[in-house]
Amino acid sequence: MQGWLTGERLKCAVGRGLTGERLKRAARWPGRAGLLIAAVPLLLALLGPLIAGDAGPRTASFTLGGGHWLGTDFVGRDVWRQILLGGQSVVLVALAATALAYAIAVPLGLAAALTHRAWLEELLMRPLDVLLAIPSLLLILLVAAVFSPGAAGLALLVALVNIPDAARIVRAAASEAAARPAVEALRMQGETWWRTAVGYVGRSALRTFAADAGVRLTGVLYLVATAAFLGVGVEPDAADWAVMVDRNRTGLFVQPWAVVVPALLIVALSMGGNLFFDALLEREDGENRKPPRPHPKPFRQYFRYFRYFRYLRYFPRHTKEGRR
Amino acid sequence: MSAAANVVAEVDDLRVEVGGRAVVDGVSLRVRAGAVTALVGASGSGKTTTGLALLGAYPPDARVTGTVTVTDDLVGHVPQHPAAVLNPARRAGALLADIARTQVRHLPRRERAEAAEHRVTEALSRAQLQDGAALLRRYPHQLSGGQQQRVVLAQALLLGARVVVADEPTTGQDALTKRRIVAELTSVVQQGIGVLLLSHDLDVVRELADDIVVLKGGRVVEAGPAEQVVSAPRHTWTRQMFAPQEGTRQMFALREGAAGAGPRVGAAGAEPRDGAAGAAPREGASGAGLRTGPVPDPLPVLEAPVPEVPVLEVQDLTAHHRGRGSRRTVEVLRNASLRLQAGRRVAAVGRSGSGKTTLGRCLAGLHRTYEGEVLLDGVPLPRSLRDRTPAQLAAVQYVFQDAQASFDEHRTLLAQVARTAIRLRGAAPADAAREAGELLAEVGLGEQHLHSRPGRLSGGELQRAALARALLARPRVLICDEITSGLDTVTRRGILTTLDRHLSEQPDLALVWITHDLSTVTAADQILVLDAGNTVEQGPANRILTAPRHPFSVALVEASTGARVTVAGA
Amino acid sequence: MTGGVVGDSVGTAEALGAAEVVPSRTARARSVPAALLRSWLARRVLLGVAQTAAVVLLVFALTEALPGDAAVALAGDQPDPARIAAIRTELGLDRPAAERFADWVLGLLHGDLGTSLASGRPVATYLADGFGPTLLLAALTVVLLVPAGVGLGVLAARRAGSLADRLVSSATLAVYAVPEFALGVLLVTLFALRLGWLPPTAVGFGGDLLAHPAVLVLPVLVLLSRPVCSISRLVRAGMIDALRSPYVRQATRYGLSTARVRYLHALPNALAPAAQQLARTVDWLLCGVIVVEALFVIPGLGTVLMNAVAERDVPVVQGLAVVFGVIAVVLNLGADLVARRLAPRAGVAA
Amino acid sequence: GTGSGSSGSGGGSPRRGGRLRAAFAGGGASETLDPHLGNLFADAARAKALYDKLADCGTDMAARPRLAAKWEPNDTLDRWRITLRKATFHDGRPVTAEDVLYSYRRIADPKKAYRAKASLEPIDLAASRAVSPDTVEFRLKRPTAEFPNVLAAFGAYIIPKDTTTADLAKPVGSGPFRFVSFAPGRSCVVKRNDAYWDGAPHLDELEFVVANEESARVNALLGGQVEYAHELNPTTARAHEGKGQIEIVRLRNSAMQSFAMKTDRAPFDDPRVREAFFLIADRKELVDGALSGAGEIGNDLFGKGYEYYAGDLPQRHQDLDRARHLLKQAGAEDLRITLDTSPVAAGFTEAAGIFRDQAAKAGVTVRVRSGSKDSYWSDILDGGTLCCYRSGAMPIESHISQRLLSDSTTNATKWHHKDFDALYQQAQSTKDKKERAAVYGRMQRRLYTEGGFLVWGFADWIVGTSRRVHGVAHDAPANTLDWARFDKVWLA
Ligand SMILES: Nc1ncnc2c1ncn2[C@@H]1O[C@H](COP(=O)(O)OP(=O)(O)OP(=O)(O)O)[C@@H](O)[C@H]1O
Ligand SMILES: Nc1ncnc2c1ncn2[C@@H]1O[C@H](COP(=O)(O)OP(=O)(O)OP(=O)(O)O)[C@@H](O)[C@H]1O
Ligand SMILES: [Mg+2]
Ligand SMILES: [Mg+2]
Repeated sequence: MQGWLTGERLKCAVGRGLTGERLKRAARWPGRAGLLIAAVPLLLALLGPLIAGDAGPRTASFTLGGGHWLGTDFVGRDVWRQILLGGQSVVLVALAATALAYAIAVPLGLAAALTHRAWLEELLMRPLDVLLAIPSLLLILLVAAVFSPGAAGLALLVALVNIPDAARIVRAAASEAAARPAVEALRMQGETWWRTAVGYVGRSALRTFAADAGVRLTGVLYLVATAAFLGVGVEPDAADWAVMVDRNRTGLFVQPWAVVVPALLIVALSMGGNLFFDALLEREDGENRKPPRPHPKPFRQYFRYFRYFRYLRYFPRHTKEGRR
Repeated sequence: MSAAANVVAEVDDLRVEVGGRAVVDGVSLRVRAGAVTALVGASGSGKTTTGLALLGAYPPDARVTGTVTVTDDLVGHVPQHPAAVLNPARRAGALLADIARTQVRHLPRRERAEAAEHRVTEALSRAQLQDGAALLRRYPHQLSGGQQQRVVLAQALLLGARVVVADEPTTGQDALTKRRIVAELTSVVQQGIGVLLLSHDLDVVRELADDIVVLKGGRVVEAGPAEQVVSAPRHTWTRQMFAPQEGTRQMFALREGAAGAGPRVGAAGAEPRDGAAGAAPREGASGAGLRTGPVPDPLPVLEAPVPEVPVLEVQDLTAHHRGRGSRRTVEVLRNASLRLQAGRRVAAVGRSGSGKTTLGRCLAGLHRTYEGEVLLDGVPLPRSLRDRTPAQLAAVQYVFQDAQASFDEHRTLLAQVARTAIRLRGAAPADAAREAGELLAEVGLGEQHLHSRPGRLSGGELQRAALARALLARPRVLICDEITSGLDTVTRRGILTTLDRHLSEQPDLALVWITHDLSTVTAADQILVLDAGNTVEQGPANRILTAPRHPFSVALVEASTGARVTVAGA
Repeated sequence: MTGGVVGDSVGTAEALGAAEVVPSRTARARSVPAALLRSWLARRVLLGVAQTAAVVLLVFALTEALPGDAAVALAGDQPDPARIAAIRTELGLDRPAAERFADWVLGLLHGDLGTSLASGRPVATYLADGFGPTLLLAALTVVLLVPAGVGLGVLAARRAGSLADRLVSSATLAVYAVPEFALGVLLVTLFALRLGWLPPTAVGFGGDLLAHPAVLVLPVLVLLSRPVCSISRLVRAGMIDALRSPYVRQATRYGLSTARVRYLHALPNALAPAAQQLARTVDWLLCGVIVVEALFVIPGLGTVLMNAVAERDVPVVQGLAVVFGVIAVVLNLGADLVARRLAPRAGVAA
Repeated sequence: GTGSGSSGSGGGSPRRGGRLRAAFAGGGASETLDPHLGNLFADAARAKALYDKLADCGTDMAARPRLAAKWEPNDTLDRWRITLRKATFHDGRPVTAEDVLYSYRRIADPKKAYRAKASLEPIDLAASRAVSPDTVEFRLKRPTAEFPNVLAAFGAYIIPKDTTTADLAKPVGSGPFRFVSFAPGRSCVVKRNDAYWDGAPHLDELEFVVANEESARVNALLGGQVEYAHELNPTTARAHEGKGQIEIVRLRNSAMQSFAMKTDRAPFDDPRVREAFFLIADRKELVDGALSGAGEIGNDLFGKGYEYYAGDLPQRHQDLDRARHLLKQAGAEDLRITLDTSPVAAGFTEAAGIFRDQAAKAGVTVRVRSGSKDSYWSDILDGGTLCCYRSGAMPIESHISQRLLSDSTTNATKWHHKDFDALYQQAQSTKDKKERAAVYGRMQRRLYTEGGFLVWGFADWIVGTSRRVHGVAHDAPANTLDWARFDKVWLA
């Protein structure tokens, strides 16, 4: 048997122990970076209103200079001041709407995933499908016309628009975990529905929920802005980053800062937040991470890749390259 | 060929340290081509961890030192929990087909499909999956535990790797299948493949192993050629492990274990009666009621009238699998009936895939699609456990065949186990935790395990934890589905002792014991022999184990005892 | 020590007089899932019809509830009450809503979607004209979206936490967070106006976009910008767990090509949420890419809807509602089928 | 920078040939070619290419003869004789008095609701008749000195006799271009009518394309996909003006921008409150903010620079102290009021926000309510108390008759004053132009002091053209004769 010779030649020590700390350190910086990136918009949102000061006089719209270091916006207000003021509603309304959507979608989706009664699932999910089929814009238009909801109403509305979507994703993400023997065992223990559903099934699909919620939050921001333009919720000229991006876009080539700065803040918020949660989940299940050190594989494995040369050289199909 | 030239894998002074604890400590072993190296040892002694090292897999966050050398990048692996390596979203045959594809690349394109299929079929038959092709079209969850294991075994056999790590490759198999698998493994080894066998099944080890390495607490306590280790064990631990089986072949392990345990010892209380033989009942124990299905059975069906109401009664249970909204079904269990009195034990044995788990799951409320009745104290139990009251849930507890899959991988063991007491018995959290801790300690799980997540426990440890979780409910009917398959003889004896103690302390506890290990069923009051969903024989343990009547039972008993049995009444 | 010991003496199924058991079981095992699926499908299709009806009814109610009607919209900035009344009479809007709806439904049962209030042309022509460009855009986008979204998701998940992952995630998230409109304007400015590589809009090409593939590049890019992020993030989330699972490690260990392992063994476990998201995306692509249609002057269904709502052209809105309802039902059904297929154990729980 | 420049009418001698593509915001798939139905600028531009009216408005909104060669009233100003010029429809038939009567009767059909119906209301069409093939005599219901304005009304196009609605899908008009093809919501192609009475157009072909989004129109123009883009944003104009890529044409005084106060209800039933509001507005800030500077400030009167405009009234300025004082006098301190707005027109929501802030300085709390743009005009006609209002260019007389008389159909300020109505009648019965101007002056003074329209500005209408385009009029407000007049345009 010639195998050993190869083995001998490639004999290689696992040697140096690789510890968890190094992994943690590796996982730490993106988390920090995410937090840092998100911190800028968050701090601005939090502290901005405190240092915004009084509104100065308006000047012409979309101008630069004249004491406005980020220029003026579409109605001649100071962009910097609008930015200082505009984070709070973004963060509050969007977060509230997303949280609300999830607060309803998660139990709904989990209930649909966990039930064994087909009728219950249809009862929970099919009406939502009806909502899905109606363009959200039409819904918002209607509400804009019939009611005149304030910020809270807006959060509700935007949440409503997002529920069917989120519930479907929750359901899809949870359905595999919901059928695991572990769930049967939990039921056997008489575990409460919430602990089973949220504590186990939800926990298993947490990464998917986080990914969806993180992206959804950004979508919600702009939905709020669209709604504002249609007269729902915040005023159409409100100090709100998403509204600013939306309303100042006509001046993009005259006074780009009025669009670019709030857009960047939103990008930072979304990117930073998502990266942070990525890193957090990474650390959370650190013990499910890849093993510390892959097994030292014989060098021969790399010969495998030679087979790809076949395609370059137009070798006949039956070149000898079977695994063994 | 020198010994060195034969070595296909070598582990040298491997030390795996997790959280400051050396799980494997200085283990060295060699796997030679055409030979089987068996790694034996107590549950939790580090076998799986060592075996995984050959695959280059280590526990996360582990500190690893030592050398592992394998001559080939392909290593066959039959893991301890076969379900875990079967992709839930793909059909059972997906990986098999892909492995076969890689092996037929040299053929002209037209011939590949056929050649690949041929290889798969061959691997299936070698892995003793008769109905293989049909099973491969199912999803993993639609296979029984033993079938899953054989699919994974077929993968390893198909792979044709020169090194195979087989972690308990036969635990889920009935004696008949096991013998064939062992035979198959022998022929595989003869083709020059090196096998690292990690097993608790000393019969298999004895039959297969060329070298034996005995582990204890992560250290090698003894190693050497098989004959030497088996016949002249040097270490007390080895002796302990191999000794009791000699002669008795483990047949009365339970009884022996129970003998030392408590006053209510098996021999008297659990002495099986043979209704057919008309032996007088002892000490008024009426035993378990006995009814058989429609299968021709020369035995009289019923015993004398039973005075007490059985705690659990199953009448004409016909279980099938089906999807939603359709009447089309696959019957997997037909007309099973049994009566279980308080304090009694009934064992279900049979081929792998014969419906034992399905029976247990029907009782536990985990399988709803059946006809027939399941009565608890004469009251029908709701089909789904979701509709059962906490009292009903507590009364009927089921210990899962796949212990690993039945735990929440995110929570620590103690937290999970203790919930049973909190939810089903209304215990205060602190009391529940204390009680759970005690029970876990009793089954051999120490402090370091209590606060670990399930992923950090060995297969046997999880099995024991699952048992503790069910016991904590103080059930009246405890259904144990192969709970000793992952345990070494010593630990197994300990578990049986524990069970015995519970049986004696809780006179109303009745046991449904599902197993392939006939040596553990001797103490049962009644045995149910299942084949392909039919109850082929049902009767007192003693009678069935010594004088089985049905040809299938005969074969089963013969296969597990290795001795020929005279067929009573035949 | 071979199988000969137990050999033929084992009570096989035949010996038990149950010869038919094994074959019949397998035969049925194969047909059962198909039958189940069919009945599940049948139920869902029936429900789908009900859902579409509900959508149409709801949309009708919504449009009726909107302030103003076609007459008011037609009158525009000359809202002379007498004129509005005249238009109303002319269009038959003075009849009760229920009656108009019933008429429309009756027509629908004969395959007639009615005529537009605003122009008097058949609603079917509106749908037919708008559907072409919409379908083209949607198809192109999906064809690119699936490999891009899945590929990026898998790439990020492969080494979760690595620089590549962070880069992919950051880039897709950043693009997602830029509003479509701004992105469109930027792309047009760069590729059409500065570099002159591509036409800035599809103005003047009418419905015949396929003949000028260059005009589709930028719209499709803008359409891709957001779904790529949402899908790749979902795929990434699922893939991280899937790639770490024992079954994927087993497949890798057994020498399957990396791509095969990733895409055929790991991906199916990560795909269900992404499939839902994809269904939503296709729904969105087919029902309302208003911004892109406006920005690139592509007269698709989104534009038709916007105009019809603005004109309170109820028959057209209802015609669209039928289309949207059917699309949504079909897509949801498709996504649910995929989800069922990918989580086969779901639904058998007790 | 307008007026002069290479694209002005003085850009060298016209060149014949070429195809011009013009992008307009359109009406989507519901567009029709019926000239009497049109509502939008795109409709008007298309109709203008295919058809003619008897008269059209000049830059100062005075009526200019078109198909009518001349018009003569009788002494009482209630019978007008119109002489038609020699013109033919595209199919070669001459334009006759019968065609005129047919067209007007179609517009005035009581069962229909064509746009110009209200404008033609003064004509007694039953009594009017064709005197000869080229002479029509209109009998009016009352004296109407400004009757030519009626002939120039929006949508009063002349179509051939007996044209049915179905025929209008393939229009036959007398306009400078002949019909080629039409795809609703997408494009409309027309070609030169060599037999046009006003001289054949220079262009071979003209295509109207629809692009509802402003940036799409700009991009198409910049990318050379169209040569003419109608209705651009002021910011776009600023971005490209003088950069040499495209020409920006500002059509001054095209849209009156105002807030309309309902004078019949609290708090605006008190003239002091109305005056206070006049004084609250900082018009410069509004023009700079809401119109991005593209416009002129207003003086609470419609029609700056048009015929009869009372330009002698002093320009009003913001005077918060006096406003506060007036409010106090009227007992309207801490006034809370809702301002209706909607994205229906450019600058509306912006103006509302700015005015809200201005009013706050005078102690008035304004709540901005944004309504549906589709029903806005009808919603504000009777509802609310204060709203944003806008009007396109039209003669001052039309503005008064449509919006400020007791029986006006769109009286958004609820301005009901018998004496004011009488003044209007007086003007209409006054044959002498000077005298008439004096009456208009009195009416406007009244509106200036206590009217309901707070006219804060006049927006430019901005058009972008490719540098190859010449002959685009720079001084014609939207909807006037020279606006979108492609027969005078040529490509260099
Ligand atoms: N990832 C891990 N982290 C920490 N401890 C671990 C981990 N994996 C295993 N252990 C511990 O190491 C010991 C050995 O585990 P291993 O799985 O190798 O045992 P085993 O010999 O295979 O036992 P069994 O026969 O029960 O399967 C056990 O006590 C277990 O708790
Ligand atoms: N969902 C399913 N659909 C169809 N057949 C199934 C399904 N689940 C199990 N089966 C089949 O039912 C039979 C009985 O399975 P069960 O799990 O009860 O066997 P078992 O006796 O416990 O076997 P083992 O000893 O291998 O665990 C097997 O043949 C199995 O393949
Ligand atoms: Mg193990
Ligand atoms: Mg089983």
